[in-house]
Amino acid sequence: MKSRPLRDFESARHFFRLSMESCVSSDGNAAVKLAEVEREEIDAVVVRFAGDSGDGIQLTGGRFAETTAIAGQDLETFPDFPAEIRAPIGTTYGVSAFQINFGSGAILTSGDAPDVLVALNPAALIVNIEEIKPGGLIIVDSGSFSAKNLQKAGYKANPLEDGSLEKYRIFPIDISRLTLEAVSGAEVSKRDGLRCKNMWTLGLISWMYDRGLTRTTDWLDGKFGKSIPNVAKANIAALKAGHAFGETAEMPDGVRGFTIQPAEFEPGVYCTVTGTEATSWGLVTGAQLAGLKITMCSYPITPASGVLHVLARLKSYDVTTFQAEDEIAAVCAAIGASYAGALGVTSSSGPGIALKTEAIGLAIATELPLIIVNTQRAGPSTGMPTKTEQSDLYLSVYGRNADAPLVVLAAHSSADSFDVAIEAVRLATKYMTPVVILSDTYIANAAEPWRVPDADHFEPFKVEFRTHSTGFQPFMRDSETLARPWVKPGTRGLEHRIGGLERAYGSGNVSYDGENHQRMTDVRFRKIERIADDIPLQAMESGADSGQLVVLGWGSTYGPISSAVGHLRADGKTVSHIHLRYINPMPKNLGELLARFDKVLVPEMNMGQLTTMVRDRFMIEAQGLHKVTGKPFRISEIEDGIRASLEK
Amino acid sequence: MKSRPLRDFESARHFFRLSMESCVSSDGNAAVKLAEVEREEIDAVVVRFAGDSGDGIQLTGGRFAETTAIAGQDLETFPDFPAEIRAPIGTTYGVSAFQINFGSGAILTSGDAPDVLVALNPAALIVNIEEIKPGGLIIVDSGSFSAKNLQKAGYKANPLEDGSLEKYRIFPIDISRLTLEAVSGAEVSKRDGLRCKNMWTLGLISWMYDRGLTRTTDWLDGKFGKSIPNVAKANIAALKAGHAFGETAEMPDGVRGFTIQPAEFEPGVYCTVTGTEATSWGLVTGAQLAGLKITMCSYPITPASGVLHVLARLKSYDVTTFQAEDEIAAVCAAIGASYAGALGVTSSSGPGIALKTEAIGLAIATELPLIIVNTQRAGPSTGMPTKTEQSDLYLSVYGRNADAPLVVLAAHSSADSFDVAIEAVRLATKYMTPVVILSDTYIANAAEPWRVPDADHFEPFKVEFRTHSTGFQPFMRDSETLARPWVKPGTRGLEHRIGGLERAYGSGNVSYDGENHQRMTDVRFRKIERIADDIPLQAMESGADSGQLVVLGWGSTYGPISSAVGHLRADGKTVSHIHLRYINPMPKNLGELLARFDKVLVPEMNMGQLTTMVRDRFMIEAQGLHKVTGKPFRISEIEDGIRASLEK
Amino acid sequence: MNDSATAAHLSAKDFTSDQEIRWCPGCGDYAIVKSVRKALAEIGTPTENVVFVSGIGCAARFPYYMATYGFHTIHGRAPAIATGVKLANPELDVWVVGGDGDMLSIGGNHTLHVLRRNVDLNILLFNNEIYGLTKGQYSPTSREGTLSPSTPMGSLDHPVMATSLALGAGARFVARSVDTDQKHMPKVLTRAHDHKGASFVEIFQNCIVYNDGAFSAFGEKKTAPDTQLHVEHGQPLIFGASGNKGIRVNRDILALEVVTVGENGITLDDVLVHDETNRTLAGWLARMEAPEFPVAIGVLYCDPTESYEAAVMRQIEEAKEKKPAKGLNSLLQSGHTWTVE
Amino acid sequence: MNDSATAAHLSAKDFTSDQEIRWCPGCGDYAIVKSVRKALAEIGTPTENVVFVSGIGCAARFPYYMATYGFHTIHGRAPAIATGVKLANPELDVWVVGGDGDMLSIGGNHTLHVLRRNVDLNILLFNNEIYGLTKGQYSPTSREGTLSPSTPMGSLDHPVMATSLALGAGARFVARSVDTDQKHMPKVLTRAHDHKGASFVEIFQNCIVYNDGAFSAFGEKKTAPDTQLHVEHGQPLIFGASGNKGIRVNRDILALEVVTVGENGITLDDVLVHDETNRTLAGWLARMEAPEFPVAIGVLYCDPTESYEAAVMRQIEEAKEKKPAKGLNSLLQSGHTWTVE
Ligand SMILES: Cc1ncc(C[n+]2csc(CCOP(=O)(O)OP(=O)(O)O)c2C)c(N)n1
Ligand SMILES: Cc1ncc(C[n+]2csc(CCOP(=O)(O)OP(=O)(O)O)c2C)c(N)n1
Ligand code: SF4
Ligand code: SF4
Ligand SMILES: [Mg+2]
Ligand SMILES: [Mg+2]
Repeated sequence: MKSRPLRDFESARHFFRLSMESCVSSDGNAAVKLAEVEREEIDAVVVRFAGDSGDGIQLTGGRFAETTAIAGQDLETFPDFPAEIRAPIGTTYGVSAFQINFGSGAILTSGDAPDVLVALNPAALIVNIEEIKPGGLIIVDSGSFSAKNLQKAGYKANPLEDGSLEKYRIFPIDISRLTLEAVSGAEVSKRDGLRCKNMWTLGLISWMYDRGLTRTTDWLDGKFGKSIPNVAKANIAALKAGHAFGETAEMPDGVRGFTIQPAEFEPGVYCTVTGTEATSWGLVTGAQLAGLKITMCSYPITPASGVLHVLARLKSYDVTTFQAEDEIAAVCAAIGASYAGALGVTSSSGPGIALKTEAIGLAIATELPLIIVNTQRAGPSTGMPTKTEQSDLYLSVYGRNADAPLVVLAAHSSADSFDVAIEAVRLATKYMTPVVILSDTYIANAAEPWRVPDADHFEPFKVEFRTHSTGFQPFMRDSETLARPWVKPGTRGLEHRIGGLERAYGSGNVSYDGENHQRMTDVRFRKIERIADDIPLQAMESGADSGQLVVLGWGSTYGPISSAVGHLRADGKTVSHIHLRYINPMPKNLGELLARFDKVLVPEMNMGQLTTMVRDRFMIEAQGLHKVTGKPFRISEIEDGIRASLEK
Repeated sequence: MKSRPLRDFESARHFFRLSMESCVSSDGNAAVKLAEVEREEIDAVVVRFAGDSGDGIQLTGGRFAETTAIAGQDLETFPDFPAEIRAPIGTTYGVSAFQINFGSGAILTSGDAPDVLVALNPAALIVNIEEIKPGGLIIVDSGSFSAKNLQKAGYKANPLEDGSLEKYRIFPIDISRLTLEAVSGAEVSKRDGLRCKNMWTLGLISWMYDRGLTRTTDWLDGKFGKSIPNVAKANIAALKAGHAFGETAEMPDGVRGFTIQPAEFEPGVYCTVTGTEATSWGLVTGAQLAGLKITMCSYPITPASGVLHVLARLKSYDVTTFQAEDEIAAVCAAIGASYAGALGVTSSSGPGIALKTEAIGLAIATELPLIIVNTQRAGPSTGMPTKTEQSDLYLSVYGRNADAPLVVLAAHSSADSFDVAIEAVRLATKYMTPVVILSDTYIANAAEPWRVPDADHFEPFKVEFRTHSTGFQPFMRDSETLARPWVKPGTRGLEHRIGGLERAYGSGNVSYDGENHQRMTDVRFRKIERIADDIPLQAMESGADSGQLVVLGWGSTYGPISSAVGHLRADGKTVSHIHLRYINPMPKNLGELLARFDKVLVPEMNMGQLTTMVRDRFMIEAQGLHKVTGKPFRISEIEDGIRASLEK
Repeated sequence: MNDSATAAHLSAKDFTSDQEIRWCPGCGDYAIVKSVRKALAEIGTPTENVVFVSGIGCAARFPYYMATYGFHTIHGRAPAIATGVKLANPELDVWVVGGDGDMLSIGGNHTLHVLRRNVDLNILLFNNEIYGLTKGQYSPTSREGTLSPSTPMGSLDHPVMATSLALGAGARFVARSVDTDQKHMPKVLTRAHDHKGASFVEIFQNCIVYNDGAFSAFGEKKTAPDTQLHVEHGQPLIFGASGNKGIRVNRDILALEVVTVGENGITLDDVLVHDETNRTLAGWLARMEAPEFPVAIGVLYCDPTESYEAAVMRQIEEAKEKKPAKGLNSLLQSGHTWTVE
Repeated sequence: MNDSATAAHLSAKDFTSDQEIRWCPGCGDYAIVKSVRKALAEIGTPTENVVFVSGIGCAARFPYYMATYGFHTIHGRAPAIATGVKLANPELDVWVVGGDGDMLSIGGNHTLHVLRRNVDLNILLFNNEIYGLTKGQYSPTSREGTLSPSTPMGSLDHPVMATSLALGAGARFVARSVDTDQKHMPKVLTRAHDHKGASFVEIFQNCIVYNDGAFSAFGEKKTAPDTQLHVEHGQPLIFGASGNKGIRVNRDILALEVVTVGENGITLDDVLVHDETNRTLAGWLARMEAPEFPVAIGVLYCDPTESYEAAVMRQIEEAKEKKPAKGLNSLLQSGHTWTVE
């Protein structure tokens, strides 16, 4: 058994883009035999694939993640695209990378420093080398280390030759040449042949980590077999050649095959899932539980567009998608849809969410349900569109004119997005309020295994539209939830008018009365505050519920914080972890819980936004740990932060 | 000498819309003689004029304020327009009111409960009566109390007859008839004649408070004398008739003439000024001190449009105004203007400011100066456009995507807006940053006397545009201010590109480097934080600098807080007052100062926005006192709040 | 959704809400609300299936006065919000009301895209060539030189011509009416309603307070016959108190000109016959300005095609047919799954 | 600001910044940047007096590659920001660059109003009929049925025609070019520059990654003569490899049609002569679509009038003459003042 805590399987998790029937893992077993003799057993490993955007790195990573998942190991991936669509070949800014952390224990992050780097050209090497663990294994395609490519990458001398990489174990292989040799049987051009480099690499890495090839060859056959059979053939040949190379070639010191035991998963059906997919599926599930159709209105923006793309394919599930002319039109159309009785959903990232704020105020004023998915990215302004950050908390909680409270939830991982999306739908429809779901670039793109829940066991929360006219007033409230009734236009006898001018309590008629405004402002606050009675009390993620230090996290810092706290606790430190899903309102016991610790440390990928809220609300001197480099925290950074705080 | 503190004349103050030469008050003196016999001397009084929107109430109030100012009394006015442009005659929502508080001591608010109400129709009576001081004097135009008007106002019976107004001293006069009689000599229609009711009323009130009429008759002559002489004649006749009525008619018990001593003002040239005017003039002054032209780009919105209107008339002062197609275009054009080397200014109110947030982020990212005037109004959403509120503090400080700090200043009164506007220009240009000026409906519209400062004594802060190319880098910073250089396009040799993608420290070239992003985010924060070194330490507004309780205010709560604290201190309570101009960054000593008090009470016309900031920043358990009725605090409400807090 | 049983009984009063109207006395909006109620009574869609969506402005207060469903939203966004309403429930009769500031200034982009997409909305632009609610600033339709609080020396921008812009954006139904014309407006409104797709109706509306008489060049009852041209499909473009003025094409300069039938050998045959499916003609009519030309009133252009929300629904039906949903579990298991036992 | 001393020496290289271009290999934007540099060298405004303002998108990266002043702003807002630049300093040569998403979707309203106001900006729309930077969603100019990540079953909205819309908005200069046409584009750009007022240039640009071949119907070198119509003021609208095809007006249906000179008795006289001041003709030319018609390339419309910022400056000068500023003290004392002694 592993020393690290088992993953909490209560939170729903899950899958991939291409459809495939469910099946029992069998693929890995075949390979195990071959390697039995000399393989070393390890617990976990972090591998990063890197190359030119045109090298098919994301595909390689995705395929490897799939076979890893099927081999029963836990995993977490981190795709890191360049901002450019297709940067010129060989440039540093055109480098694409895919990192995967997998193992037999619970894997909660995509890993700090990779143990293994596969670099398909000099640019990929220079961009990634700094982050590799000292002593790590660097596999490079020496065939791509031409003078021209070295120069494009900014190397003065060939690093494979000048000793500058001494800290690492370098394994140069002329992958270009070996690939071309391997594909010579298939009738492909040199260019197409070289494109199979990624498959050769996948073959080699598959051998290293004890994976069979069948699943990938099947996939290649399925994808290209019919339309371009020679391409399928070439890819398969390269894949097999890479694998064979592992088995037959003489390996340098320390390079060998490894085995990793399957992780302990609860029984069930699994798939790997990104945050984008989980969010989309969660919204569909939530809507069905509420008995509503979805009208999803959005405007493309990186890294938020994915939700629009996924939902656009789910028309059969009563989902209408609408690509509007801009973000304002998108949120407005979503509000119009909610007004008409559908579930209005909109999504964007920081710059687009900023544009939506005025309209969100309208949804608050008219008390209509609305889901706003914010996939955060680095800013301010355009910032770094493909990089992650958690810096829209202020915008979500405070970013509107006047006193305008709404609900803010944060997903802590790809799979967790599913549950959060369902909860968002529940709260939005029950309380007639906009709900912001905070995700981020990392969560949107990272994949992890998810135990697919059985939808039949979900508790439905069907919306009851108001239909009877006796005593009807559009702003009369449910005494428990303080929600106003939701009426579908088309309902006879309930014709009424709503709007953004202040409305009289009850009748909803325009009112400039001062006392009424006070009353309405108060009730808008209380309605949201009261939701605290309808959400779970804050539980400890790990550790005792009082003590020296608690790490308070939210969103995608979940992985690194969990791991860091786990390590330090294993190390004997008395550290606890609380992870916040409900940003507004906060769980009722949170203040009291935090107060039981001497210190509260809040790691955030921003300059201290949750810290502000916690200090204000609970008068607890929470300390921030800030990182805004566009990259997730490393476990070690959190560990260092905790240690420093403990020592202070 | 008065017991209340003298007004702080250090803060610049000042004027009116229509141009008029400077002159020494002489007008009031004439009247004094007539009244010498029987006038009662009083310290201060609050009068509210109310009538139909068509009754010319704002004009009456404005004229009365002017003669009051010229009579040397201190004053504060509060115009309260209906939201409708011209509501149907006689309706309650068509009632327009103008309140003036004037006296021989320092007048800091427009007054809590009026001592005198002039109601020109039943609707004006029913809408305003609740707020009148018990025992207050109610002058009504009994001629307008027709069955139809009573019904429109919602009266079941005539309140002048049914004893329902027992609490007050009612003085019904058939002003309609008396006015018609008075104007019979001028050849005007009955309709135009009735329109002179307001002048009749002004005549009567002028008599009551010892004002001469010359200034108003001159003004009427100037305004209508040439174009429509009969209208001028009618108005003057009505005015005189009202005045004569006071002198000759038998007055009911307690109604008599009053005298009020002039207030003690420091020597100087004075005028009355609204916040709208003071802000506009402050911007022009600031720009001239900086040696810049203004490009002011805006989109109309109540109550913010005034600044655009005033500046549109100041073209000769190197002011270009641009009414854009929407608020986004407005702020963007202002940013473009700043980029081109002018002072870009934009203005709006809540809903419009919300729309500008994305673009403000661009100004923060590209570090360009920009002034954003936010005249706050009641929300959320459209809310109550003509009513005051202070609820855009969150929006100003936190309302942008990502970590995006900027400077936020708040004006505390109409006259103070002038100084705040100058300071905004100084900070924006010195630190290359957007600056938000927070005003509100009350400040924008209220008028108060202002000692016109001598512009020759202002310290210039001339902008030095970068012109030499040696070592030029667009994002290299001044070591003291951390500001980047400001370059005018058109400058030879300094051609460069800037943008919203993250920029490399120094060169400003696009950079996706993580460490650079951290560094740039840090420096953006430090630049704003450092401004705390360049602003005055927070001074006490009144009271000791430590003790039992301090009232911390910002913005237009200045008047009621000052008065309330003054009263309670006179009452022997140990209460102090701090009023914040610099919302972000806050003065360096603020936390320490607040910590010296047992209790910190923060009255705000919102649900606790500054309270949040203070609690977060200083870990001081500040308590909010919230009022969101669209109306300013009454002095008594603040007094009650302080008392309650002291007793807790 | 036309429920004929009730339709027969609907009167303008059925469309009148209990809210007191708050426009200035004498405002042209009063006449419009009257016409709209009348038209709706004639159209006969039951009140519960009618929705009025508006932005902000004097005009945008409109929904409060209709006893239907109504949504008074935010400045400029009514077309976008109405799009959402229609996407969520294509069965509703959705009307969009706004002023020239609301729909052509801040809301210009939404107006443009809703027309381009051809969402089945009935869009009523109350054009008073001024910002009424914010007290009289000039608007995108104000004439050059308009004196207003924000342009004390006169406005400098060239006004936008609403119908011309709508045609440029690809609108398939473009019409005009005048607030004072109680007879004509209901007819145009009924045509707008009957057109499936975006119907754009510009209504010249007098703002008595801030822009009184803006349309006096053609909007006054007595001069109307000589200054307005009521266009009707298939009918010659004839106007004038004596019915002898006509419009014909000057083929040399590719433009319209006014002719007098019976003078200089001009006969009725020379006069252009209105063809509301002709875009070029519509463009010409839209750009005719007083005093040189009569102002064209009526349906300038009408050339229907499938509406946007109808196409959206069609595509959803197709999707459901081709890949019917098989329940949530099938969705959640549609990826690469594996089983741990 | 044309400094003729230096002008003579400017070359395309002088307009080339040190930043490495980051478009996809094969992107049509490469050809455009080349043409623009060439045109600017010919125009000869010194680099320091040229400003490029752009929004966000692949196209909007443009300013980085020009050795002039440049401002890469936010999505859709370049026309508004450029308006501010021009108001603050009318002496600058201001160019606005954006994609079809940037300028017609989110930025549609600013584009429309900047054209209406006639601000002296040179506006270059790189129309690739797709959202490049966000990875290939359909745009407002995409053809109906476009398959994209957000429209997996095909897009449903009717595309907007950029030049048609510009004309509807009141643009006074409307032109077209094609990325591949290195000879033609600099000429059009020079004309755009010379036009005082808003110049709107649509450039068909191939996005090799997400919409390759979108313009192959007329944008390919070999078929260009038969599929493009190069319009020139005062010249007959003739095209075709053999130079015998022409455009004439069908006066019955008030529309254009293609004719062959020498066939059916058609002579050169029947062919329409281009008049770039004729709005109607411009509208017709803008709407000619392949394959039925050749696509019109060149200056479709040019009818100058005073530009907005010039009028603004004129008004300011007038104000200064009539009511000259007399210093701050005079401003501050311009209200009703009184003196306390
Ligand atoms: C976001 C926003 N910007 C500005 C305003 C202020 N505003 C309200 S109505 C209006 C324009 C009114 O003009 P128009 O649309 O022509 O309508 P009208 O009043 O003339 O009927 C403006 C600018 C607002 N409410 N919201
Ligand atoms: C406010 C905002 N919304 C959305 C985006 C995302 N975005 C960036 S570029 C773009 C569209 C790109 O298309 P286009 O303007 O046609 O330029 P192209 O890339 O095709 O040259 C979008 C939607 C953004 N950056 N900012
Ligand atoms: S301001 Fe003008 S448009 Fe508005 S209600 Fe009054 S008259 Fe009508
Ligand atoms: S995505 Fe298309 S438009 Fe963008 S750079 Fe690549 S080829 Fe050009
Ligand atoms: Mg209007
Ligand atoms: Mg594009």
